[in-house]
This record gives sequence, C-alpha cells and structure tokens, in this order.
Amino acid sequence: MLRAQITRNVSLLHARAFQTATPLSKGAAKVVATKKRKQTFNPSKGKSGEKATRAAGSSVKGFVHEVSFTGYNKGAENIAIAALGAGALQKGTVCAFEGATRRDLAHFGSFHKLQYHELFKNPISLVRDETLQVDAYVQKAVTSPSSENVLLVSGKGGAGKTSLLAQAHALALQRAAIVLPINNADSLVDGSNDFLLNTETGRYQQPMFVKNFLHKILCGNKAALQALKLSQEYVSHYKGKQTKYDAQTSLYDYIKSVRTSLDTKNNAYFATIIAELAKQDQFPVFFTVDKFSTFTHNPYTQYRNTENAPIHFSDFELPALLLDFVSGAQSFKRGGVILATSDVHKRNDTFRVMLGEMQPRPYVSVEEYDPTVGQVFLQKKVQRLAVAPLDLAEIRALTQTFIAAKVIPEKEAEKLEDEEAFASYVKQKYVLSGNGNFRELLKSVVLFY
Amino acid sequence: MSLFFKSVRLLPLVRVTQVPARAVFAARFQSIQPLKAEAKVETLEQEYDRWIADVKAAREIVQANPPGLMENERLEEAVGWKPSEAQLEEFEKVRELPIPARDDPVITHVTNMIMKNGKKALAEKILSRALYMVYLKLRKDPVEVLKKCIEDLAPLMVVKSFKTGFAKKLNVPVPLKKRQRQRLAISWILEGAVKRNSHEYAVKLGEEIVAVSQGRGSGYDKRTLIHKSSISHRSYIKLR
Amino acid sequence: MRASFVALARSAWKGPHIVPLPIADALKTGAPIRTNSRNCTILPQFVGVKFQVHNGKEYVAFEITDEMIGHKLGEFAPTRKSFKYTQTKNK
Amino acid sequence: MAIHILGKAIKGKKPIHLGLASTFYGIGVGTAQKICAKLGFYPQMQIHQLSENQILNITKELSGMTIEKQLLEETRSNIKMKKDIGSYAGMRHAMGLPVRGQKTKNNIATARKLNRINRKQ
Repeated sequence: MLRAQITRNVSLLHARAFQTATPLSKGAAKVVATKKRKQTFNPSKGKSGEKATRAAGSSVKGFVHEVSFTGYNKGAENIAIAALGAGALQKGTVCAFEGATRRDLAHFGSFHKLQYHELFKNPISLVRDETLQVDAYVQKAVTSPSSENVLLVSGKGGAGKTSLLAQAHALALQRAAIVLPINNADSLVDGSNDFLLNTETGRYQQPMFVKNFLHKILCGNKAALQALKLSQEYVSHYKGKQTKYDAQTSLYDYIKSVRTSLDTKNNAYFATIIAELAKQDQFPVFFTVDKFSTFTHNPYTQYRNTENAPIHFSDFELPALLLDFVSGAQSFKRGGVILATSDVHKRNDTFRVMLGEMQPRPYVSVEEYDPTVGQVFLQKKVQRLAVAPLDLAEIRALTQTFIAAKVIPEKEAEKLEDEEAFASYVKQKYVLSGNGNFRELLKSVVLFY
Repeated sequence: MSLFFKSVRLLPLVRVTQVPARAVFAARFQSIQPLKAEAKVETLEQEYDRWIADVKAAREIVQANPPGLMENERLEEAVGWKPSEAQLEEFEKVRELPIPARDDPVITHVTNMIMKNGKKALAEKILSRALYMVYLKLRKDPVEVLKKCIEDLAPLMVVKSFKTGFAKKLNVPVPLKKRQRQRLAISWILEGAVKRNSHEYAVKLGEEIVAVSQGRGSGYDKRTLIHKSSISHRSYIKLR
Repeated sequence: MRASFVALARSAWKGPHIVPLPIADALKTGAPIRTNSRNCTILPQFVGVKFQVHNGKEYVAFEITDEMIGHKLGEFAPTRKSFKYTQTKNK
Repeated sequence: MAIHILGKAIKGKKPIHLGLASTFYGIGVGTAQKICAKLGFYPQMQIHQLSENQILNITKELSGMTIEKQLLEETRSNIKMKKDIGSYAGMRHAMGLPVRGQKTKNNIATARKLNRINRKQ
C-alpha cells in the first residue's frame, strides 16, 4: 500500500517538478523561514517588526467598495431581459434598467452599494404588486398637484423599499417628469455637510449638499430642464461680479451657471430654482426622499449652534422645504412627493404616527414624539404603501433570472428544477427565500459558500 | 443555509439513540404524595417501601433496554408524536436539496484554517466574500476554482528527517496524505493573501485565489522548493 | 482652597460647620485653644489664633494662616505615625 | 498633511474636535466641541479643511483659556500650597500616596505616578 503510494507520488512528482521548475527566488526561501507570528486578522498587528511586502496591481479598497464600484458587471453573462416599462408592466417579470434610464438613475444615485447589481450587465428589478401601485400613483400624479400626491413607502429592512424608489424614478422619467432625488436623508442631519446661518430667513443652509443635489438634478433631468425657460429675470452676485439671466435662459443653463458660482455666503439661488419648478406647468416634478425616517428617529441634528445646543432639523432650509412639500404648504403644479422609511431608524411614536398606526400620546419626550413631523402627517392625507415580503412566484422569477445569468451554478440549478421541492424549500425560513426578504434572498444566492 | 439542515437533523425521526428512561417511569413517581407533618411512622415506612420498589422496577427497565439500544418506537411513544408518511416523503425530497450547504469538506477545511480564536462566523463571512469576488472576476463556480487551486498548489511529498541512532540524520522524502497536502496549499494561499494590499482580508484572499488559479501565487515557489529537495533526497526512499 | 470642594461637600444653606470656640479670648490673650473638634471649619476670624488639636493621642499645635481658611482643623493634626524599623526595643 | 496650531502639529485627517482634544492638555472632547460650535464648524469637518482665518480664530479661542503649561503650573502651585500650610492632602502628595482616603494595601500605581509636589502632565 505504502509502496504503491510512494511510487505513484514520486512519478507524479517528477512530472510536476519538471513542468514548473523555476529558479528559486530569494523571497520564497525567506517566506519558508518566517517565524510563526501572532494570529490576527489585522495586518498592522503582530507583524514582529516586518513590514508587509505589498503585491503590485491589487486594490486597496474594502469589499463593499471593490464589489460595487469596480465595474464587475462588464463581465456578466448576456441575458435577454426586457427594459422596465417597455410595454405594459406585467407582475412577476424581471426587468432591467437600460440605456438612458440607467444613466439617469445612476446620476440620481438610485442604485446603492451592496444591492449586488454587479451580477448583471444592467441593474435588474422585479415587477411586483407594489410596482404596479407605484405606476398607478405616478400615472395619477402626473396630472394633479403634488400636494395631493404624497406617498409613504414603508417595510422591513431588505424588503425592497429603495429598489421600489428606483423603479419610481424610472417610471417618472418615462412620463417626462423631473425628479428631485434625495437618496440618503441621513446626510442632511448627520453633520457630514457644512452649514451656515442665513440671516434673512433665520434658517441654516447646507451649501455643499445643495451643490451635489443640483448636480444630480442637472445630470438626470437634462432634456426636461433644457426645455424649461425662466419665468422672470434673475441677477446673481458672485465675487463682486454680476450676472444677469433673462427670461429666455433655460433652467438647465441657469442651474449650471449658478451651481458653479455657488458662494458659501449666498446659496439662496436654490430657493429660486424650486420656485421656478413650482411655477411651471410644463413638466410634472417628483420629490423623492429615501431614509425619510431619519427625521423621526431624532428630530435634533448633529449640528450645533453657537451656544452649543443641538439644532432642530426644521431649522435647516432643505429639510424644512421638504416638510413644506409633504404638508402641502408648497406644491408643484403637477407631480408628487415619494418618501421611503428605513429600518435602521427607531420605531418611536413619531414614526408610528407617520405610518398612521397610532395617535400621539400627550406626555412623552421629544425623542419619542416630535410634533413638527407628527402634525404634518396627522393633518395630511398621505397614501401609504407597505412593501410586502416576496411570494413564491416572485422568488421563482428571480431564481430563474439568477440561473439564466449563471449566478447560481448549473450543478445547483438542476436541484431547483422540481417545482414541488422548490416550493417546499422556499417555505423554509431563512433558506432560499430569506423568508421573503429581498436582501436575504440575494445574500443566500451570492454569499452562500 | 445550514440552519435548516441542522433543524431537520434535530427532528426525532431516525437519529436519536439516547433513551429518556426518566420519561418512562415518570408516571410512577407522580403517585408519591408530599409528606405531611402529622404522618405516622408506619405510613412513612410504607412510602419508603414503595419508593424502593419503584427504583427496582426502573432499574429492571433500564437493564432490559440499555441506553442507546432502545428502538425508535419507544421514543415516539414517549414523545407522543410520529411523522406522517407525507412528512417523511417531503423530508426525503428536501434533504437532497442542499443549495450549497456548508458541508463541503474542502470549504470546511479552508474555513477552519481562516478561523482565529474560534470565530467561525467571521471566517465564514471572509471566505464567502472572497469567493464572491472570485466569482465576479472569473465568472466561474468559485468553489471549483478554489478546489482546483488547492489541488494544483499542493505538494506531493515533503522531506522529513529521521534519527538513525548514530550521529547522522536521514532526510527521507515522505508522501503526504490528501488532507496534509490540502493543508499546506491552503496555508500558502492564506499567507500569500496577508501580503496583499487592501484593508480587508476578504478582498486580499479573493485576489490571491484568482492569482493562484492563474498560476501566479507565491505558493508555487514553495512547492517547487519542496519538490526539488524531495527529488534530491530520493535515494533515501526505502521501498520495502 | 477651591470653592467647589466646599460647595460639593456640604449643602449651601447650612453654611460652614461652626463649633463654639473662645476665639475672641484667644485673640486677646494669645493663649492657644485646646480642642477635640477636628471637624471644625476654619473661618476667616480664626487667622492668627494658635490651636492645639487632638490627634487621638496628644494635642498638635499650629497657628492658623490665611491659606488655611476653608479647611478643617483636623487636616493639620495627622493621626497616623509612619512605621520606622528599629534594631533594638530600647531605642 | 498636518496643521500647526499654537506650535503643535495636528494630523489633517482628524475631525477638528478630536484633533484639538488629543493635542492640548486641558482640552477634552466637550470643550473642543464647544469651540467648534462657537466658530461654526460642522461636526464632521476635518483639520485639513481649516482656512487660515479659521485657524487664527481657534488660536484666539485657545489663548483665552487656561491650558497646557499655564494649567500645569496652576495645578502645581495648588499642590505646593497644600504642602506649605501643612495639611494632610499636601503631606500625602509629598509622600506619593493616595490623597482621598483610598486604601494603600495594593494598587496605588496612579498615585505613585501623579501625586508629586512637582506634578507631571
């Protein structure tokens, strides 16, 4: 037995050794002789003074960044998927964002990291009941004032709220609407942008955020904004220079010019842009906010005033404007406001009042119930849309797309063919379906090893 | 993924071998009333007698059915539940459906070698992220890629030194078993990954696996070194 | 003396802890005041008075200066003696 | 890129309040946040984003406070005063032992390190 093993291995060894015989490098010998060092995941620790020799050509990014922003989708399998909204929406079909829609949505930031879009050539999305509802909502909103069309999307973490918002963007763009997307309301209040007190309005401005926001609006709605003309003359002052914009200037040119000359001392132009959009009747306008529940989570921002007291979010211009559009104090002539909640935020009284689950209790702290937000949702009739877990047919449709794109290996795909076994499998909690959760389903397919 | 299979294994279908002897004679013990303060000595003695008799009876049951040998019917009787035919059938069907369960021996081996301080969940996360990166870069089944890498990289023999009893040592090439070969290959991949340039280990590992699959890993040098020394010592191999 | 120590140690409405002592006499005659009340707060009127404060065994003598105001009398009469090793018992 | 404030270098990548707190003796995170709020810096602003003017403003704020050498000297003089009037606390400082009634059977490393007449920073 042993003899047979030795002879076999030795003969193999000869074959191998000659195939890969390369001159022995110094580095290899050194590595063999390295001391045993302390076990740790952190490369900076336990190195025993020796600095790691860095291999060339590798990335310095972390997993999330590497996976999301390296363009791995270019290597993906070509599969035939219809574009979203090409023809009538059919429930249970998987669609793709393609061409101009995809480009605009990318500008809006509708595709988020860790949504595993790199698996496919184009980002895909599933047409669900909720999509049809949003479609009907957009259809209606295109013809009525935005104050009548406030939609609140809620649901568990990973249920597909953000994906639904991306679909809403696409559906709105297809109806030649202008979209104003705030895809992370957290960044308005977490202190990551600069702020400045506007002494005229008594509210704080956020020039850096506004500048980026205008950039998104410009890139994503180019055609519509180019077709819009200013309703009146404007004069901007920047570094002692005066610029006049007459009534024939397109809104696109106006925003572009004003955005680049945004002075930290004066970004009041933003108000004029919103006013222009509110005045016109040519295009419907949709204001969308993801993670809107950040305002209910903690009404006080991370920002502090000169007395070192935290500032309420409604003291900031953009959040206040947002609240105006939700309450109907301001309104676009045609269009709507779409808000999506986030699961990471607290389910306090404000949150539940916003969802229409309860009436406010009188004697609770501001952290628990903040009337600024609460009153708006108590007085305003808001359409509420709860995103449901995926059902069997939907999981089947997604799984088939994964199989077609060879995301699920063929070997495994065979096992999923039997319909009955598949159904039974999906029923199991946390197995394939992730209990009907979009994110868990993706994870179970992608990170299953 | 594996949670489901764990839970299925926990079901009292076929695998349970322990006898819950306690369950069998629990009913007898229920007959014993708690002692009252005014109880007479005779009744106390009667209680003792009954108790000893119970213990004897229980001992007989256990001796007749030693633990571990009791049949499943007895257990089902005690638990009071039996799976239906349909349930058994469904179980058989679903059991054959491990969408990649973590029961692959190679994957388990790699996970265990990545693991530090018993943090298995972290090791699993690192490996699955690394394999996802391999999939994205190569668009092939990453598990197969990893297995092939390990197979390619693994040395066939190592030189071991034996004491002869005199002054001299004998360096004899020794064949490696499959798991030993695997272990060396994995450790070289992990070492190569540490030297890469990212702040996240999963990314480094993914890149290293891709490099090894393309024949670029630093482990190949080590393998060649070992193989060369094996060849140079081949005269010491004793073929009995 | 930092004000906060006084403020933190005792409620403000109580004022300082006062023990009836013959301060006026002592100032006149210059005779030391022998006392056992170690917890008596030193007031501004005490400055210049000589005290003999009990430390549990004997009376420690010291004179009150400006900087001592706000402290307690006991702080200036240590109660413990540091241990010193001696070769013989007779020493 | 480091920025120099009152002759001390602070790493550019640090948030301002943490940079100030870790650099100056006598300034903690709370005090640093107060300074930032007063001067209108946003919470996640970093040291390298400071303009010349803003650095001057920080310097102005800091120079009005008792920090660094000044604070250390004040502390030392307080301890010395206690020793000079012959109080118990001063005596314990001189002996390098705990001042506020802690036990000394074991664990008095901090007291040994800090409780001196000429206290170190």
